[in-house]
Amino acid sequence: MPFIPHTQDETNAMLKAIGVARIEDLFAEIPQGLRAGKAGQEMDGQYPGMGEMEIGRLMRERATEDDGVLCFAGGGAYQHHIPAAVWELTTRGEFYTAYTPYQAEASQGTLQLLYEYQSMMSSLMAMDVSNASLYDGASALAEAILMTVRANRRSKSKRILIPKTVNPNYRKVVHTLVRHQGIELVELDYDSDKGVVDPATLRVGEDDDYTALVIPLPGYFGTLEDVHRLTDWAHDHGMLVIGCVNPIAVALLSPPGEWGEEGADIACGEGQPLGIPLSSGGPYFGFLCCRNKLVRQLPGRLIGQTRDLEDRPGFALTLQAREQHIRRSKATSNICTNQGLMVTASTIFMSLMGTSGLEQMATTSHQNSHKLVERLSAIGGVEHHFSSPFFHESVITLPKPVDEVLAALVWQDVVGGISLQQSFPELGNAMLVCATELRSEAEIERFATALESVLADGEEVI
Amino acid sequence: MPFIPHTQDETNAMLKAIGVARIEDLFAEIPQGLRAGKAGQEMDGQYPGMGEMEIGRLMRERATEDDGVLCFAGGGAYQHHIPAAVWELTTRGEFYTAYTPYQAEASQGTLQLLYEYQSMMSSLMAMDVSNASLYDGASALAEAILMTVRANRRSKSKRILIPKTVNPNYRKVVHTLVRHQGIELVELDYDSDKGVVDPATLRVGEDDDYTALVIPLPGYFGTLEDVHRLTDWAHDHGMLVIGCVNPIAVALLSPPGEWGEEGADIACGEGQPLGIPLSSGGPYFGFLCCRNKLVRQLPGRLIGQTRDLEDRPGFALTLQAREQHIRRSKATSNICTNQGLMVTASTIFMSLMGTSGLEQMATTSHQNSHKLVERLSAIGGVEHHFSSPFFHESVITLPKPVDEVLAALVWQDVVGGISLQQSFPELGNAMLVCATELRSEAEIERFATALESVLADGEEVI
Amino acid sequence: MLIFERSEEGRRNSAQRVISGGQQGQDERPLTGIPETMKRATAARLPELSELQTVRHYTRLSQKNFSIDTHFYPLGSCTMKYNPRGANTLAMQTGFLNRHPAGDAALGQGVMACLYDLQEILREVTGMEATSLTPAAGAQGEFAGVAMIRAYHDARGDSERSEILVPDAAHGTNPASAVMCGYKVREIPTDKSGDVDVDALRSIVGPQTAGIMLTNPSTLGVFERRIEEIAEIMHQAGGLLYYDGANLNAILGKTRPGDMGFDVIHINVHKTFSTPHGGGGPGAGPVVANKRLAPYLPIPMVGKSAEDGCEYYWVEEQERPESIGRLSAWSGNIGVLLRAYVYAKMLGSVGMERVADYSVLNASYLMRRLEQAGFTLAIPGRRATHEFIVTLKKESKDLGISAMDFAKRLLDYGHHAPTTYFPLLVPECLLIEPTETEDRETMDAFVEAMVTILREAKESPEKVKGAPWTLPVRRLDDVRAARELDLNWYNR
Amino acid sequence: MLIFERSEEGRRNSAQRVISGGQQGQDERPLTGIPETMKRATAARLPELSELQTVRHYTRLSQKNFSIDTHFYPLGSCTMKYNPRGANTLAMQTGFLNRHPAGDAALGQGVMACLYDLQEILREVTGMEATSLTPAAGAQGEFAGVAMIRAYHDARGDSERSEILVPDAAHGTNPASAVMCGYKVREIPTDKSGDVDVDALRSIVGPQTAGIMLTNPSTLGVFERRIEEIAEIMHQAGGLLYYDGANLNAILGKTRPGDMGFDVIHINVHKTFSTPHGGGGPGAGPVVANKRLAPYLPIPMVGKSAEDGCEYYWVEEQERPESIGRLSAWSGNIGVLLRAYVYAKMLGSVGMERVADYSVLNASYLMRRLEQAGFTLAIPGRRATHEFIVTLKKESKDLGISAMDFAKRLLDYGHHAPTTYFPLLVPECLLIEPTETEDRETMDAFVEAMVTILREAKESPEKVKGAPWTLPVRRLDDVRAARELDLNWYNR
Ligand SMILES: Cc1ncc(COP(=O)(O)O)c(C=O)c1O
Ligand SMILES: Cc1ncc(COP(=O)(O)O)c(C=O)c1O
Repeated sequence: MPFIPHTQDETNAMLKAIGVARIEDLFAEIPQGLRAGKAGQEMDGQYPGMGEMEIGRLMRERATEDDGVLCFAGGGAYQHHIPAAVWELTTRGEFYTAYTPYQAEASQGTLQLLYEYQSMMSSLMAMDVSNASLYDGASALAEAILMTVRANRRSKSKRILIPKTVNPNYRKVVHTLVRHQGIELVELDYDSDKGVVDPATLRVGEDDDYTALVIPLPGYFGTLEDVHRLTDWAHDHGMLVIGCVNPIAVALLSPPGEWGEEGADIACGEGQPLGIPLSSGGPYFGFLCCRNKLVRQLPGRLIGQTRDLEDRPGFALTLQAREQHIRRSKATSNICTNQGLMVTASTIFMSLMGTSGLEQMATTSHQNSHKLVERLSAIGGVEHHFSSPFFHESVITLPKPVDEVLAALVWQDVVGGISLQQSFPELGNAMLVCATELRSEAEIERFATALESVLADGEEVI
Repeated sequence: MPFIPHTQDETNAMLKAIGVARIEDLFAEIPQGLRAGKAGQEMDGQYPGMGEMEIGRLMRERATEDDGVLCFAGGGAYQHHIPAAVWELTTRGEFYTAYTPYQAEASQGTLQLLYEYQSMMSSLMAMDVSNASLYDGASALAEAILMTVRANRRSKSKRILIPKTVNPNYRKVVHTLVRHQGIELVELDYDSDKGVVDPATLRVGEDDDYTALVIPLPGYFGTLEDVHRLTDWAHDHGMLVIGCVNPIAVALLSPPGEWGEEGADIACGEGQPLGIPLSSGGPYFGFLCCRNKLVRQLPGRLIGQTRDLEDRPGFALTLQAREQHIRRSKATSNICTNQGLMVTASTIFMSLMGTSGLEQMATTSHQNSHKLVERLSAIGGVEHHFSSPFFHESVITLPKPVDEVLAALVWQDVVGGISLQQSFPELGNAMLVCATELRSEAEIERFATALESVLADGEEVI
Repeated sequence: MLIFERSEEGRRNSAQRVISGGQQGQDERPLTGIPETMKRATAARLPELSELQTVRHYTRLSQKNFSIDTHFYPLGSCTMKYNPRGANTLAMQTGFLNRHPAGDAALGQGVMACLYDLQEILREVTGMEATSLTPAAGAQGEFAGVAMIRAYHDARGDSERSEILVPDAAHGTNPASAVMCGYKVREIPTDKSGDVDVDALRSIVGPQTAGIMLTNPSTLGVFERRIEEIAEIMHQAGGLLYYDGANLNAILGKTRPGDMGFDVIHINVHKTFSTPHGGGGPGAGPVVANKRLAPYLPIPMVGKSAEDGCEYYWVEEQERPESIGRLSAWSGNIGVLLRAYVYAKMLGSVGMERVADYSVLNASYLMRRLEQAGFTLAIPGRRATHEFIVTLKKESKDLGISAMDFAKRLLDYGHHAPTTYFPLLVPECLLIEPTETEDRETMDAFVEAMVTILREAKESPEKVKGAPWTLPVRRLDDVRAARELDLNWYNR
Repeated sequence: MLIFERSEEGRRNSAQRVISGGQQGQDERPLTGIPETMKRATAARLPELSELQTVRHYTRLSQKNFSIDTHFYPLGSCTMKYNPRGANTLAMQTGFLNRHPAGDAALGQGVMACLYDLQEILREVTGMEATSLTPAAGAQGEFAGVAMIRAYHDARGDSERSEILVPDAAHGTNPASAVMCGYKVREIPTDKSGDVDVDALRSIVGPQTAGIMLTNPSTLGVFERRIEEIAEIMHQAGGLLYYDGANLNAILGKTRPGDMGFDVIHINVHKTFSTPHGGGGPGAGPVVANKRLAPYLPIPMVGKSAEDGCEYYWVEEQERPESIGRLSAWSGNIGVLLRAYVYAKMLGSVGMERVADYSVLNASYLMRRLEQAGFTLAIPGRRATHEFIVTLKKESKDLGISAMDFAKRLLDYGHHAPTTYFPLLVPECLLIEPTETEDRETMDAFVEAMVTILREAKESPEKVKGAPWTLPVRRLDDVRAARELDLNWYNR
């Protein structure tokens, strides 16, 4: 019985103390027809337990199977350098096995860390406040949209402007999550040359009422939207502005709080680049920041600094009346368990990197991606697609179907990028590529050579 | 400047407080001729520092180079199952970055753990006391021998009987370490059929004076010495008895404390099998246990339970007058830094396995090694060499030179065993093989098949 | 001390620089083509520390936490059992950590094999038809389940159904999730013995009813005995049954939601499958559905094909056109699911039943001991399941010592407090869940602490009201926290 | 509570069983051919616990430690600087951990490349000819070095030399190691300014002198200014110079033992190269020798060949017939050496010099501040190196407060105590070494604590004499520990 401490003697003594003869008797209230016997018989697929040694062998084989791959994909998940200290500290039992810090006095470690996180993330976004995490970037965007619907009293429409340069998966998630609340998502087209929101789509009629505008930075194509103009335009038309940004990018680029005259109202996005491994897509965490005036609409946990009985500073969950465990059906969101441990990692990551370290990471990723695009564009038939400046990923087009090229690169253990054939068929054989600070020149060269051979060889790609 | 916190402002302020203008001035007492300038000029091989990201890349490449090897070697280092909790706990900063527990009150964690280790190890060896570790099994044997020379007042000879079935590397280390103290090592031959000490060599003349007898269990060939008879014989002749044993083996086999009428006087050996990874040979740790009467001759640290000012129990280093920092040139040994963290791992390992877990590990290793030897002996020309019972390794002979066979197995990423051609040329093409509980039937089969092909193919082994 | 107070401008942790020694500071044009207006005007203010300062700061912070690895943590509804270290180590192998989610499935067969197996295990143990692992936590699983119920009704053109029923004792996420799916929430009362009031249910159910959300055992810590009758009532009225899997630990391998008549269930793997809570998350909330609801499961799921080469593949919308869609940018909390998988494999089917056996044994023992020590059970006369409720209404009235006071004083005795003030309908309650991985000695020590506190409450109540005394801080002022909002060091 | 008190007979941590579920208990003949008499009569008494119990026990124990990761640790002579986490992670990769030492070198080129590079780095930074990495710690390095000196004399037939000179301030391992090599130890006095008394040395040196063991900076924390003169005296008399590398941190990249005239040196990588002390070890004590002594270095070493395929190989006795031989069963503490290698590579040659710069800056600053605060320096008028000595002789005489009292009271203020009562010749001393990785704020806090304790010593001495007050235990009774020996739970 793995993990169960009871000896037979102890079990017997406990049963005696309870006053029953067998453990089975404790389940007497389960109707007979549903009891183990019956259900058990129906359960096929009985399988023996494994010791840690045995499951270890299996898991090591499987991890080895997936190992050793060279990655040039981004598209919302980025492989950055993570200092070893991040996860050595994060997996300390006291962080790893603690619960949500409801008992503040017994959770000052987690609480102070989360308060520090809120401060760092607010500063990075140039916003007033941050919550303590949501599930991921996509659901954070959905929650941001729900916030604007609650908060924008001037708008009655529940219509949200969302450019096509927002990650298509995010748009899908938002659709799933907000559709039952009468919210309409209106997509904005992009300029086919520049790969940013087409200004022509921005004309709003006299009676048009939109609740909010979402602005991505960088956009899904890696390009930089004209965030200042868009923000001012939206504010002029009574909308709230949601910035959906990459947290490493805004170490260098204008953060949502600085956009236009007044800054965006909400900043959200995917926290993964800040110290979280790729892990096939999760666990990551969504961040969500806003202006002070919106704080009561913010979903998720918030940590406040306060004082104890002896007037010493301390930290506690606060404004809990926003949350489901108090407000129930009227809560700002249904979220309960969030992504606390990822935020722990991310906070330690930001402390280890510091502002200058994060800037350097951003700069180097930017430079490496430019080297990558330059190198790939030198291959015959490969074109750099959009003309706008880009941060650390960009779109190239290939002379062959991207899906086939990517499949051929598998044989060389290379993830070449993300195919846009399904989500943006109008772009042709388009692929999104990225090189963070981790990608050395040698690796870029290895990729380029592999791509050359794949493109050259007719047979290989079928 | 990795790891140095000083900002330029801080440095300046500190220099001012000290009253010097430049850091360089702090080195004014170093004679000019030796100063950085001169010495620096001579230093070729200047190399730039690397960030963790860069060195990480290099080290990951190198680790990958060595990875994925299937191992059937033992010979003093064994690949056993290690529960994940062992090293996750051992590398907690509070264990990992603490110093020797000289300040007892600030080191109760390490001290209590070491006291628990001493208790567990004593119990495993059936001895009265254990020290808190020596460098490795080989130096532990040397220290044990030095102990007997100090302790055996009846013997004046400083002559030690040491069978050839003791690991040949241990014998070499002992030689290096004790030779300057007038100690003579007298080797005992083995029975060429049985692979254990030849009883014929045990005749001691009237005037012969030996200080101690070393008894290995298992012997280097994996075989079981007749420990009871040897112990009684040595005691009858005024010798002290040192058991040099495998700690996993004695979970099943008679531990030194149970040998013969009175038990061995000292037990020592390599602690590596108890939760320490192979790591190319180190860090491991040597254990050393003895009877109460010898405790003041024991080298290395000892932890005792005591009381604090409020009569609460606590732990502290004790009998420090044996050690070099107090007794200096008259100390029992020169050891200072020992293998504390390895003992930490080992203590957690023993707690996680428990007696029954350790017994199961021993039993399974025993059974797997028998399966291995059976399977290999079925290959044409391969013979099982010694007739005595063995624990978890044994000697086989091959129809080809072992060194060539092992070199050929390298191409299949298999460490087939340890060649005895150099240390025991009289055995012919002999190889020591081992299969612990970790080796599955499929792996044994893989090895056997590889060996078959190597033995079959004349070209491959040149 | 806050990390910001340790920060010093100009300090650099250059061990973490990401450009190599030679390159440093050489590039004169760091940003290609980025217009000045797009650059950040004021630098972010992350702390600037040496690596030792950071490591020391967070190591010391960690030590201020209670956690399973350091304390008994009998937090009802949360299943704070041992989180195997092996699961952590095995899930954190580089092969798993470095896999990009957009990478070809051919480069992820290792992880996908685990996920596929886990889908099967969860399907088996719940008695259902199909699993989707994608929800990030229980609440997202609830959303998914209720959205699936809605999709089912919609697909049948049965769109008038506007209400989801929820017991008054339910967890807050249940009504909140139902609302996110556009439903009105209707509470159903609980009878004195802790069961759903079936007569009330009958009178509430109607053509407007889309479904009911239940957890069984309920949040009151008792098994819903009339579950089959409830399922019949619901199904006859055309409503469906949602099972909140938070309490699955109590019945694992003993009885299955699918056999009880539930149509869909979420599983909090951070409870029953022992993945860590991490100070608040992440968890994962796989949803498992019967035949009726399986087509609506969220995507992606992992499929297994007979083709060779690439055995496992992602099942997307093309293959599941009726799916409620996507819940996260990729496929959920895979790192968490790997830990759950390791745990499930270590248990095996027999081990699963043992989880139920011993979690119920422990709770029953603790309940009995506390009852004998004079504490009042919220629902006397019922069997405990994996948890049970003590009410301190009497103590609160007679001695002025609240459940909160008990909770805080327990911290001084080295035990994390049970869940307080939930479920809301039991006054001054402690919801106590020891889990199967605790030993009797620990529970006995807990009883002793409770008895001591009760004595203190009578003899020296200030000791209890002033608690905790031995923690890094004394009792914190929650009112002040909310009134004088201080959420950001840079903006106070 | 001891782990044994938590143990319960019959308990099994079956998660760690090493036979698979199916097999369990099936084999009726568990031991093939092993005679009954060879079987263990009484089972060992390891504790029997659940995994949670073990994890909780050792997690809580760990929290009772001071450590670099939690506290300032200015322990003189020990160089308790930050141990990079990156070094740990990178050294603990499976490729390194699973390599059997007897495996063919062709299967270990990764680790051997690291070791070879490290040999070169250490050779460079000490100004020597060749390195052997095999000694397991400083003391074993000392043994090796002195044994090499002996081998050198023996090889020349110069076998009458019977004495090793050691300063009275030397570390205890120095004389102990010399004795293990069969030498008599002769102490040489230190003059008032902390240097070796060169006149005394001259008068002691003779044909019986085999060598001298020095550390520079010395254990008194000052640089031995007349080192070149000493080297000349020794070499002229036919004796050799051994450098105890414990204090290398202070001169790294600034000046080299080889240039000073030393013949052989050991390096405590657990000091200067920042590998962890681990509560007492393991360390590693590579020896580096000049041309004269290089042939005698202990085996094995790593060689580099021009052949392809297998670049790195083990250099054994065949190739080095004059070697003093083997010091360990394999090749020393390789896992430790890998950490040292990572650290050395992160520093680079410039970073090495910075280590000296800032460790000396910190010590000099702390010394000056303490001096200004009224504490007495053991060797006034000298520059601090990476460490320095405060003597509390006056405080001890005037106030009855010893160095030990100060040390214990410092613990209450959250600082680990400096080294006390070493070197032995300075009464009531504190040997203080802050290291370069500590920040000024921390040192200021230390000064403040020292000043507070001094005030307490005058105003309320019982606070100091009774210290520590805030740790898991009050002051422990060492005398009782030695008198009523209790070394084993089962045998008390
Ligand atoms: C009964 C119950 N339902 C639902 C939930 C919500 O699950 P999660 O926190 O995983 O979102 C919880 C979690 O505490 C719970 O206890
Ligand atoms: C000056 C000096 N020499 C030698 C040593 C011995 O080194 P080790 O502990 O590594 O054996 C020490 C260690 O404390 C020391 O400080």
